[in-house]
Amino acid sequence: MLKKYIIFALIAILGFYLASTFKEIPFGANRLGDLNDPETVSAFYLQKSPEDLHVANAITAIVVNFRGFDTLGEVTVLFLAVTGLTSILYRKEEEEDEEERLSIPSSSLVRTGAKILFPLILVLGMYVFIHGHLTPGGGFQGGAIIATGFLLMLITYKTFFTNHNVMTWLESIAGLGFVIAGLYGLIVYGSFLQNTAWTGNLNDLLSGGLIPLIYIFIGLKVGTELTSVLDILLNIKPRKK
Amino acid sequence: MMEFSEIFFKYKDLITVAVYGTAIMLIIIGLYGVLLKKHLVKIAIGLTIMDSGINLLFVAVGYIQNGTAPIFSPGHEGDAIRMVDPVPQALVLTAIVIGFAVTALALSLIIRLYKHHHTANIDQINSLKW
Amino acid sequence: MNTLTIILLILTIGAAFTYFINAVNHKLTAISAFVTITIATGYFFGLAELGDQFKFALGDFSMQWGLNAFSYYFIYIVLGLSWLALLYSIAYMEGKARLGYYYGAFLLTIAGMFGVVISQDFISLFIFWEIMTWASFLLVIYNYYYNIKTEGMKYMIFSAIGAYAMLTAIVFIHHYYGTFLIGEALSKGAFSFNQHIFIPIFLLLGFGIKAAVMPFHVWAPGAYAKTPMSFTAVFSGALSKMGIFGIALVFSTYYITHNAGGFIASQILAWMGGITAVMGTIYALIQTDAKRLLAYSSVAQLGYIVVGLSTGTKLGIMAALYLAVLHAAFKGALFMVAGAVEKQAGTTDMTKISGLIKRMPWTFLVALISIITLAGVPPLGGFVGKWLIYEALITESNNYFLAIVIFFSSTAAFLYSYRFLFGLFLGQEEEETKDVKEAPVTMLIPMLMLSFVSIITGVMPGLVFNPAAKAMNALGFADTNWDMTSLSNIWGNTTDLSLIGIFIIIVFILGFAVLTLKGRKKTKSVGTKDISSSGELWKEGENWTFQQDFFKPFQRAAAPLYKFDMDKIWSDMGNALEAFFGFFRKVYTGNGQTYAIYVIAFLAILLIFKDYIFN
Amino acid sequence: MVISPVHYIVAPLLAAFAIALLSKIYKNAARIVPGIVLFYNIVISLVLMPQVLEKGMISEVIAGWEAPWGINLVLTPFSGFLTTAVSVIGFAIWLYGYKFKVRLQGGEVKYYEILQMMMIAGSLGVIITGDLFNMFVFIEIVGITAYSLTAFYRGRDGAEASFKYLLIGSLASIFLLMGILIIYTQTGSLNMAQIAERMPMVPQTMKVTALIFFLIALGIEAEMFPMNGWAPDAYSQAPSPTSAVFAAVVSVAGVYALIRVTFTVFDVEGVHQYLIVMGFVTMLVAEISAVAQVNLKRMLAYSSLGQMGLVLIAFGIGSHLAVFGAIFLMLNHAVIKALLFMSGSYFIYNSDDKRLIGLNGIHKRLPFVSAIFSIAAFAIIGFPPFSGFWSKFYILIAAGDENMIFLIIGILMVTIIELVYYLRTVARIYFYKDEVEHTEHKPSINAIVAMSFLTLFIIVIGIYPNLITGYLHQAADSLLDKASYIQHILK
Repeated sequence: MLKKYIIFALIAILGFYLASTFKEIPFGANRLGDLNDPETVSAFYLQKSPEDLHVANAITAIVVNFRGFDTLGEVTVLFLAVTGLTSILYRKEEEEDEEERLSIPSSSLVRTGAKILFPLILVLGMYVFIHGHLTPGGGFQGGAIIATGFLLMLITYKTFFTNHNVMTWLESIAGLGFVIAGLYGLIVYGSFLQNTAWTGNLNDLLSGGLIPLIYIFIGLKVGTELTSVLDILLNIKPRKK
Repeated sequence: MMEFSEIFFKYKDLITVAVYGTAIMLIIIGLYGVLLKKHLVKIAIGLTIMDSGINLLFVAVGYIQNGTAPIFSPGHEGDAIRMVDPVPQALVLTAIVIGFAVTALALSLIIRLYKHHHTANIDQINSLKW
Repeated sequence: MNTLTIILLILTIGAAFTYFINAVNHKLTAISAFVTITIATGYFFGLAELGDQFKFALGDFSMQWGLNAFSYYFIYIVLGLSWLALLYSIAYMEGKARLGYYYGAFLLTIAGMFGVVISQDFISLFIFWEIMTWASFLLVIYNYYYNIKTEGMKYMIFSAIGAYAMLTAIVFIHHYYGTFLIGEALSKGAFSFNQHIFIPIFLLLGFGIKAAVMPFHVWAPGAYAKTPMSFTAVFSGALSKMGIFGIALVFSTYYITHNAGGFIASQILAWMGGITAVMGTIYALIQTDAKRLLAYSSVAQLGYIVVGLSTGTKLGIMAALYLAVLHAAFKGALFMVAGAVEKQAGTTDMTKISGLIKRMPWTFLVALISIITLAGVPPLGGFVGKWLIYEALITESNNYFLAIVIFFSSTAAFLYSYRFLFGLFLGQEEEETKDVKEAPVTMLIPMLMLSFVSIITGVMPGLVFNPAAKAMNALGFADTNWDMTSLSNIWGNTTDLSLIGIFIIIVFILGFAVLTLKGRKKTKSVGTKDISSSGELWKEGENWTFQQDFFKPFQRAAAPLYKFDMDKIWSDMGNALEAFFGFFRKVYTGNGQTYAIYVIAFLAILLIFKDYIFN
Repeated sequence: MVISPVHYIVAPLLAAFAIALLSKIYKNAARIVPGIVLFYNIVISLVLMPQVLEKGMISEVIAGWEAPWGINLVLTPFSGFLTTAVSVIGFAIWLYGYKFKVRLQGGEVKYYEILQMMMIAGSLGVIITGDLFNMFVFIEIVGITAYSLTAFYRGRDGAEASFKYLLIGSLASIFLLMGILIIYTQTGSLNMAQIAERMPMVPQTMKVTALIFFLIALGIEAEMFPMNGWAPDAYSQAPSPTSAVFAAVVSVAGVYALIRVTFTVFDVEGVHQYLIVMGFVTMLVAEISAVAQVNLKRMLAYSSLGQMGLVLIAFGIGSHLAVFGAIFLMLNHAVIKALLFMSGSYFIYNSDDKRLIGLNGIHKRLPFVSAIFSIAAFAIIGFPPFSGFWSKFYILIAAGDENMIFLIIGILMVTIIELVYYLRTVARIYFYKDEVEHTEHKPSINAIVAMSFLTLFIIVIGIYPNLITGYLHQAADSLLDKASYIQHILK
């Protein structure tokens, strides 16, 4: 039991030092500085995203453009997670000792509801990522919504299987689309992921140059990847090749 | 009715403690799960909680008193001065997704481990040592 | 291209070529090796000149190889002995397995030794030192192919300790004196004891281990005895001389700067050498295996040389250098004798064979001459060396007690010399060795040539003194006195060695002739098992030869000395360390959670002490 | 299209997304495409290195936003040198592993190759990025691929090792985020150069706290002592080419991240002493643990930890010569340890047993691989004339210049421990009798080519180190010259 107390002590020490550190960081203080002559990145982004990129949602501007490289990495992480999951849970065809995915069948109420909700959820998700540069939300959020739609179907219907072929194609094309959009910037303007010169008007649907396009790719990619993860974890079955 | 800014001003210390405290508590609770719980899934949950704590901390740090979301909605193009710091939010977006990926991998590994060891107690899964 | 580089290239390429040609044809291997060493030796003595230098840069360090009189002196030993040993190997190794491995490693060892001697900067010295060590390691484990744990491991660990001690010293020489060149470091006084005492101490540790000085001699007997005898000749004769080379370099040059603090160091070294000499001798006495006997004797002889060096006087160092050559000659010859006996009779266990004099007369002759040299009996060369050492100890260092110790060791050396000679060659003939034949000519020639060195130095030590004096000049001891055929001491007495030699030889021949003629008829040969058993019944298989318990009384008398077993101390230390390691690695418990706790604990520690660690 | 540093990342990404499609058309695409990509990495390095050496530094911005604002990729002589080394070794490992997974089913090869390639790409990203958060993302890419690859084999222990790795790795990422957060609140920037520039203005307690979080997080990646429990398990359970990548690429990236952060970003006193002490403890504990191992790969893993400890010591000494030696050792360790894992893998493959006993007398069956393993073992101990000697020698000289006699003695004593167990292993290969009959798996020609290439490197550099010392000097200079790094990036 000594171990337990030692661990409590360790956690307490950590908590104490975290608290004393964050005590020095005033909550809610303005750290942006002068927005017209930016010193911090945030101020710069807030200044540039409506002016240069014509993107209303500054976070979208950051995620897709200013720090688009991070996002590319993050999408890659998702992609790799799916790849890794598949390889970890991969089983040879012969060792089939399949349990049923769900022992209790869902009620007809749920089934009908799911059927109705599913397309709506998909549409909502698409709406969220298509309008990512205008309203709160974006590719990740939209993708996550789409994935919940699939999750709903997967847990409602025992027989619902996602088509892996389509998933792979979507995954790959979305990923490739993102990279190629980046390469377009590299080739045309000399900098990877650089936005097009034509960026439209602020708050138009067709604004922000490549940003909405990339966000759509991200949305598709996240949606399919999350669905794949759920699918793999839900039915640990050999993937059909 | 008091304005939010007034409330904020009045209870500034309390709010600070509440927000940071919640985040730090989340980290600590998560750490408790990671270090003391024996069940693999609980450890994974602990990791997720820690992740949430740090994400909350990120967002909290970006907050600006009386701020709005960093979106230039029509008619409020000049509001940049009131907007909260968008960078931590963007970073958190990335961090969340990465956390998701790690959690998914952790769960899949737990499935594998459970199949091989027929237990999810971390103390019994130590065939690799020294 | 420089002569020295070419020789190194010849040796290394020859080594590789020899290794690979073995795959083509076993018979070519030995020839290839011999041709290589012949070319290298010929090339060296033909074309290399004193003062040859080769400078280049590796990394950020300038390196320098060169030939001065001091290194030339050691190259005599290295190349000469190696040439003879490889000639000897042709017949000795015939029909054995892994010839390519053997000859390749042999040539590489020679290249390493050559490189050590010609290095004029510490980096190349270290590099060649390592090459030499590793190549010789390969040869040490040659015979005990499937059991390197014992001897090979011991040799390697001690060598590594020595090499790394040397490396430490080298690093600090660079730090304090800003140079890697040996000459420059010397002129700045890098080796003197009053500046940075650990530099010479670490260097001594490095060289001393190779020279098998007492507390670190543990590797030597096993390694010497278990190596193929053809290589042991070089191992004991030349390779261990690299330690002597280094000690001479460090110590003699230290004495040029003459400072008071060195006295203690010199005393310590002298006593280390003295104790080595005594203990080596005492352990040699109780060996029943001729090879081990010679191995311990080799340790003891190196002790003498160290004593000579430790005096730091002209005479002492001269004696040491002289003994270095002579030791190479007689110990090389003796190991070759042991090898010949092993090859012809199948064993060197002295309790198993005896009376080989009739079967192997030439080998016996070599053994006799070498033993006489070893024991330091006039008129052969050993006498000169011992004389010089006593004289150096008594007249110049006033170290009377050490002289007595050395004298004791020297006397005891008679005992084991006698045992070696008697055990293998004299006494009754064994049944088992009836059909043993004399060793092949190619084995006899090198042995005889080495014996000739022993003989000629006894009569004309000047042959060795001449280059030795030049070598000492190179070290900074100007005007060393020497004479071709005579020894002189400070009281003005001069002894003409050639006269003594001739006289003794005449007496010897006459006495031999008289004894032989007189006793010819009366002797009667009986087998070793055919001895009176004093009323006890002799059982089949029981070994009652003279060789059994040969020096038992002495052994009993010196029993306390035998209790002091350095071997055991070292192995206990090793076991303790291993147990400790086994305990310590349990920090990796295998539990992921524990590792996480480590991380958090470490984080907590850092946070608590952050002001102290990161001020 | 002009070659620029971003190609290091984009090419593998493009390939990774495309492989899934291509392998539907052509089965072997999954094997070949990574090779092309890794080879292209070498081309990038060869094109960029001269420019880096000429200009002193290349900084590329992403999305057209100049350095402090956008993410930027930086190739200094230091990082350029490492990327070159990583590219070459990565390609060699791919070549080695080209036929490695033949016996697995077709589907798995795809995952394996993608993950392996992305692990290398992620490590390259860690090395070339100039942005703290971007570094975090790349570390996570490396992490995810590494967890997956560690658990790649179906056996029971792979998942265990992977889970431990994941547990500790997640802690690392959390602490890394914490450090980034603290730094962000204090400086308002994520760009390393700008943070470095503003660091003097940061309050001391904040600075130190952030540094501690970075030290823990990156210490986990760099395999520092109390945080490296995962490493031996992961190294020993991963497929052998992956172990080679762990040792040669991932650990290099980890150490690079640690050094970049502690040297360039922070300006805290005492971190050098910390590195020396912890490096030495790491080295000592690792080598002590390695002595009694019965599993070859586990032994090699501990040895790897030990070498990393020495690298950290050398960086901790901090003089020009020490940093030089440290970079040299990183290079050597990458090459040699990759080689050891490559050849060791064939031993394991041939002995049906991961334990050392399986090595007895194996040289009769695998003469070439045995020779390579022995050379690599000698090289890593630091036996002249192999390249390992020079790096160790430089480090010792640097330590000597700082008058650290006990450190030198300590390093050399640990080296003796190292010598003992490597010698034992080599002795097993050559001098032990082999009792059992085995089936033979001769190395394939591509593996032989890859291994020969790396062996040649060890020998050539060992005999003539001047071939690379020029680059190394520039690399060491560039790492220590913080002012010009800041100035160059911020213009």
